[in-house]
Amino acid sequence: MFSDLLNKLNSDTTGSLQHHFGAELWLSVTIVVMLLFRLLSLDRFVPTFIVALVGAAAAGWAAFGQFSEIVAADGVAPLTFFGDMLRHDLFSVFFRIFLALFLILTIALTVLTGIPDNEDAPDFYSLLLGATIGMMIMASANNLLMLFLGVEMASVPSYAMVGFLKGRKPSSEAALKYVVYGAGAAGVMLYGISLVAGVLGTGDMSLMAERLSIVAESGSAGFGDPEVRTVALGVMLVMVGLAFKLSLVPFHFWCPDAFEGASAEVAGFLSVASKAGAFALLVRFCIGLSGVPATAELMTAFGIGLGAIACVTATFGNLAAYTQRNIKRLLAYSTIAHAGYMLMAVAALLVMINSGSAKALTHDINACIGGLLYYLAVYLFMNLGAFAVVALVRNYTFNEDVDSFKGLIGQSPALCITMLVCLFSLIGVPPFGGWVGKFMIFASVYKAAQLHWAMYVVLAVGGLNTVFSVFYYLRIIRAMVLEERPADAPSVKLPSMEGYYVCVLAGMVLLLGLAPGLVNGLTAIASKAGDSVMAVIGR
Amino acid sequence: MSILFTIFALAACLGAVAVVISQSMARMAFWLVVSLGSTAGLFFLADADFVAAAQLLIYVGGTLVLLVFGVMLTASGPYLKIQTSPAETVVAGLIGLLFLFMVFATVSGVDWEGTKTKMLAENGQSTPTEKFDDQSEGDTLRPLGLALLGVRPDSPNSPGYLLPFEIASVHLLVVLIGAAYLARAKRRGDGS
Amino acid sequence: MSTTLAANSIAEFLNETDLWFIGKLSPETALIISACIHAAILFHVFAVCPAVFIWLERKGSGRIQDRLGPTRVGGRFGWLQSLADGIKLVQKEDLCPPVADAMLFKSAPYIVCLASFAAFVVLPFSHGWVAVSADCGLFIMLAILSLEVFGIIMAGYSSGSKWSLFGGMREAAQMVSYEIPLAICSLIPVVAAGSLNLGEIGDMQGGAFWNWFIFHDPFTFVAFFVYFVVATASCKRAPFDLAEAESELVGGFHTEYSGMRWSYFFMGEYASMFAVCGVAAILFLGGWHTGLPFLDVPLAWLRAEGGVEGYLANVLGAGVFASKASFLVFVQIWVRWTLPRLRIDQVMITCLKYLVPISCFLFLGAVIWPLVFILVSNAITPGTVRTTIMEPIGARVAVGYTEKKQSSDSPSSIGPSAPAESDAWGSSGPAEKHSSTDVKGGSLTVGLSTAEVVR
Amino acid sequence: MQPDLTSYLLVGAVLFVCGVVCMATKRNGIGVLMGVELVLNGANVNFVAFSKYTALGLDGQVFSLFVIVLAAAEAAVALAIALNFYNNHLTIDVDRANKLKG
Repeated sequence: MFSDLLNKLNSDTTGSLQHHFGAELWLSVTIVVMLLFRLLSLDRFVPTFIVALVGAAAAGWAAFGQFSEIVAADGVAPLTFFGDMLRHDLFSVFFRIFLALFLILTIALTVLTGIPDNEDAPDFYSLLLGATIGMMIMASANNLLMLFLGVEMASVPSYAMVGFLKGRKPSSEAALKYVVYGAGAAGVMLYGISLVAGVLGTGDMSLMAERLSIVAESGSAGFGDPEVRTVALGVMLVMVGLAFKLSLVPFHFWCPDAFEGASAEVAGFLSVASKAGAFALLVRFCIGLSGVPATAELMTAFGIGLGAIACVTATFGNLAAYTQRNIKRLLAYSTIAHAGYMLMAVAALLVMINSGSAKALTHDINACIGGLLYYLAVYLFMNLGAFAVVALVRNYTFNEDVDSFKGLIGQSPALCITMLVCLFSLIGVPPFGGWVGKFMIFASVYKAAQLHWAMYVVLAVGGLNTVFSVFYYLRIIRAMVLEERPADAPSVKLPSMEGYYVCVLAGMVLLLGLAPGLVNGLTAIASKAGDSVMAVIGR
Repeated sequence: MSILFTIFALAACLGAVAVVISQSMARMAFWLVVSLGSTAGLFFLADADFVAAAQLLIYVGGTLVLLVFGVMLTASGPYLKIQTSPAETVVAGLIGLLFLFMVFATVSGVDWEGTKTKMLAENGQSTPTEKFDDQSEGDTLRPLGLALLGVRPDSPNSPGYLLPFEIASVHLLVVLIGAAYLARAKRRGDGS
Repeated sequence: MSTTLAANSIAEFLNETDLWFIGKLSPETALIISACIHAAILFHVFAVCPAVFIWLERKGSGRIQDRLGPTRVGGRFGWLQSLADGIKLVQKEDLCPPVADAMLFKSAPYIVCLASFAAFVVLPFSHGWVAVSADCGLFIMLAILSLEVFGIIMAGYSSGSKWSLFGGMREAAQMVSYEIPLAICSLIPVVAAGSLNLGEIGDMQGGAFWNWFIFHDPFTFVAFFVYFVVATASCKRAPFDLAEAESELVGGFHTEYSGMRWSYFFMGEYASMFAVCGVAAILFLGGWHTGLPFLDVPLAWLRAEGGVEGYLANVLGAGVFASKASFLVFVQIWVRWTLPRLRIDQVMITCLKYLVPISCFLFLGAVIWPLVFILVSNAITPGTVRTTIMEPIGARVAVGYTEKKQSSDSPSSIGPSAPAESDAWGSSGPAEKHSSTDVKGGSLTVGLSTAEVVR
Repeated sequence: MQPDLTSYLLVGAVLFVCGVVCMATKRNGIGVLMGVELVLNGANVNFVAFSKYTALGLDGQVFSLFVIVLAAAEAAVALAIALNFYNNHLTIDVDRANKLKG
């Protein structure tokens, strides 16, 4: 047994680490290196952000290596590693690249805005990297334990990051609210996990549907069956935790407070990366539960329920954003609304998978997941762009109200144009990246609507919400472009580096909407990633 | 067995109820200790010696001591009291009871024996007695340790837990850094 | 097994005897009665042992300070001084300050006492003489001992006095911090033994004193002394007795206590002193083995044989064990009256900046030691030296597992009555598990056969 | 009460519900955290019971071990945040945390 143990350890570590776990490993190493640098006082010579950037870049490089490996093999069989704990497929690699890219951009932003000073930088970047590792694990989790571990790893450092400006009252208040609600949601989710795992006798997410169909065989395979009822209760409780991470109504209340209290950089990180990880996890969890006839009815109902939540979330987010004066709060409600849009894709996915004719719909299902991924990719640039502008303007005006943006066009055209591009993209106006993503999601919802009428309602609500959202985004635009800058307002003079940075973000948003090659390429990769994550069902 | 179980179960439940209804923070902490300690007793009865000891060592001896420190450090008066309006407590209690009833009604309907047999067949094990036999009950140390290293002699088809074991240490490191940052006072100047 | 006077045998006795007045007992009732008897025995032993240690403390401190110490009560050496103290304490009024949180104030001493005494449940006194032979006995022991801190915080907080609060906070910080090196240091012999079962660890060190784990390798040798320092601190003994610090804190967390409640704290303190010293005796000093080959070998044979002689051998073993542990307690007393007290920041720095890194280093060394040993011996005589020294870590894991498997394959080896409960309270103790011949032929579900592993 | 799976699950459910009620009714931030501990513990009771009585086997115990570890980590950060809040506001009352309103 001892040599068996050694062999297994050896094959697990040397075999899996480089090929499947490189990105996470690089980030872990970077955390330790940052600690060592502080211990040995090396951070006087090498600024910490350089270490963090190098680590993030190495993670991105490792993830890209995995990506090219998979693409070269073209349809390499998705596999599990580390004792079935994680799943290695194009889907998880996509999220690794996504998160690594986002990490690089966020670190660059924090360097430009200088939010962690030199003394606190190692702490801040350790938390940032630690949270990112958690999100990567969320994206590739194949076990309920990894689900919980990933959520915790992503959340707990986030709590600390929200309270990072520890001398400020709003910051500590936001952190307290976030941690209290977050811990509660995690606890409820864990209870749900215990029920699911207990009934199904395994923590393996890819086996859930199969197990459920075996358990339910004796009964009527619907809600009449106590086993199915127990699992449904557990899934509901798990959804509470995930809904909290996704800031879905009615578990959204932390989001505006946390975003307003946190610095804009952290808020940007939470609004993009945390959502991305949670969506990846939600997709994996939902797919793990579907795909067998026994659960079809249950999961279709679940999908429609998600659709209803998506409608309520999007509508609530957009309506509540109207009255906001603080721009971070406004963007928080916008984040809630966008989570609603993206959830529509998941709802459509569930309806399509469980409609019974899975084979015929393979293309549509892949396109559905692909649309979600595309939307997330665009969302990275447009939302980060918006938060970057907020952070940069804050550094000059010391104010985060919408009013502080008045007449920005005369002060710094680069910032103003970036903000315009990002906001128009967030609305979903045609030439920008947001439009493509939104179109893909709505197309999937339309496809799903042909299978179940309820999705027509979702589609209609989604369309209506796009119209709602125009107004509050326009308020910012009006303030920036049309209104006069008050005489006593501090001036915003942007140094060149910051200008380049925001221009890159705006440029990416534009390219993702305009460059056909890029759009097609990314779409193809995204739906291939959808294909790879669906492979669980194709057993 | 059943007497011990009843004692521990009652202590755990009553402790939990007392946590909810007591108004003083320190007493809440005390009842929490009672509840979690009795839970550890339940774990011993459920043949999970190692988990029970971990519960005592980490939860009761570590986390709760931390919480009590928090109570003391944030107390404004000699004994921190918290007022909860009775109406709110009653409403919350009723909803809680409703939920409890729902969970219990759902769970008690499940045919656990049948489920277990089916699942064991699915796991690739023939007899249910193979996993927990009476002689080795409570001696979960070796299989647990091996499971955390990724080897599962007790059930070959089950997953190994090497990755969570290792990655949790990274998590603990990060969390430690974060907690230390939040708790320490900001140093003035650059210290040179 | 039937003659060893441990929990299982009383349970069996009650089980099998047809009592004339109530007939045959049910297995469960028998188990509960025997458990109660054992709890009572344990409790009385450790209610007496603080009394002895308190007398020892007073006598020792008197001698060290060039005084006589107690001389009057109970004859020439003041034997009965502790008894007199106890009677005095019982008579005292049980005070509860009006500002105190009465419920917590009154229950805190019980928590301290309970935590210290409950730890003895897994502490073996001789071969197989243990209330619960748990596989992770050492871990359970440390876990239960760690509960003591909670009672102390409660006592400090609920007294409503700042002296108590300061004392309680200091004490809690100190105990929580010192738990870390304590746990790491006690893991070092565990690495050498490959088991957390205190009974097994004790059994492994028979034969001669060079088999004691303190002489196993240089790291365990150093670890013993580190462990002893840390154990002294975690029992809040001088020079780490900041919690009481009479000169600064009046009496620390127990300032407001009087009478029996006050004495509970002291019983708890002395009981936990004996507990950590007993762990030290088992982990490092050979437990119940005398360390003399001409005594140990026949004794081990007698124990294995059982019968009245085996029982007597076990009594002797318990005596050896108790005297080893008592000697360590005496050293703690000796140190108390010799060294000056540290300041609170010095106490914390000693722990966190020195003892924790040292114990981590020792642990690392103890883990690497066998590997280095193999490399060196392979370099000297390539191919001939097998991995015998790896047995502690690797093979014992496998052997222990196979052992369990085997015993579950043949349930007849354990007493027929109440098989489910026999292990929870069982005292059969581990057989001689670690000879490779025993386990040959044991079937492993995965991997190699045992014979191959042990080879 | 004979120890069987249902009675274990009942204990777990009681702990869970008490924790949720505690989270909902307590004003004190640390009180809410105690509620969280109860909830996590309820889940742990479930895991251990499942590990004894169902096919989950040893996995249940591994789950509960990780839960204990993660709960400790979470409590550390939560407490640091609560202390930080207290330093800024001189209270730990969650209801007083009302600066952030929209």
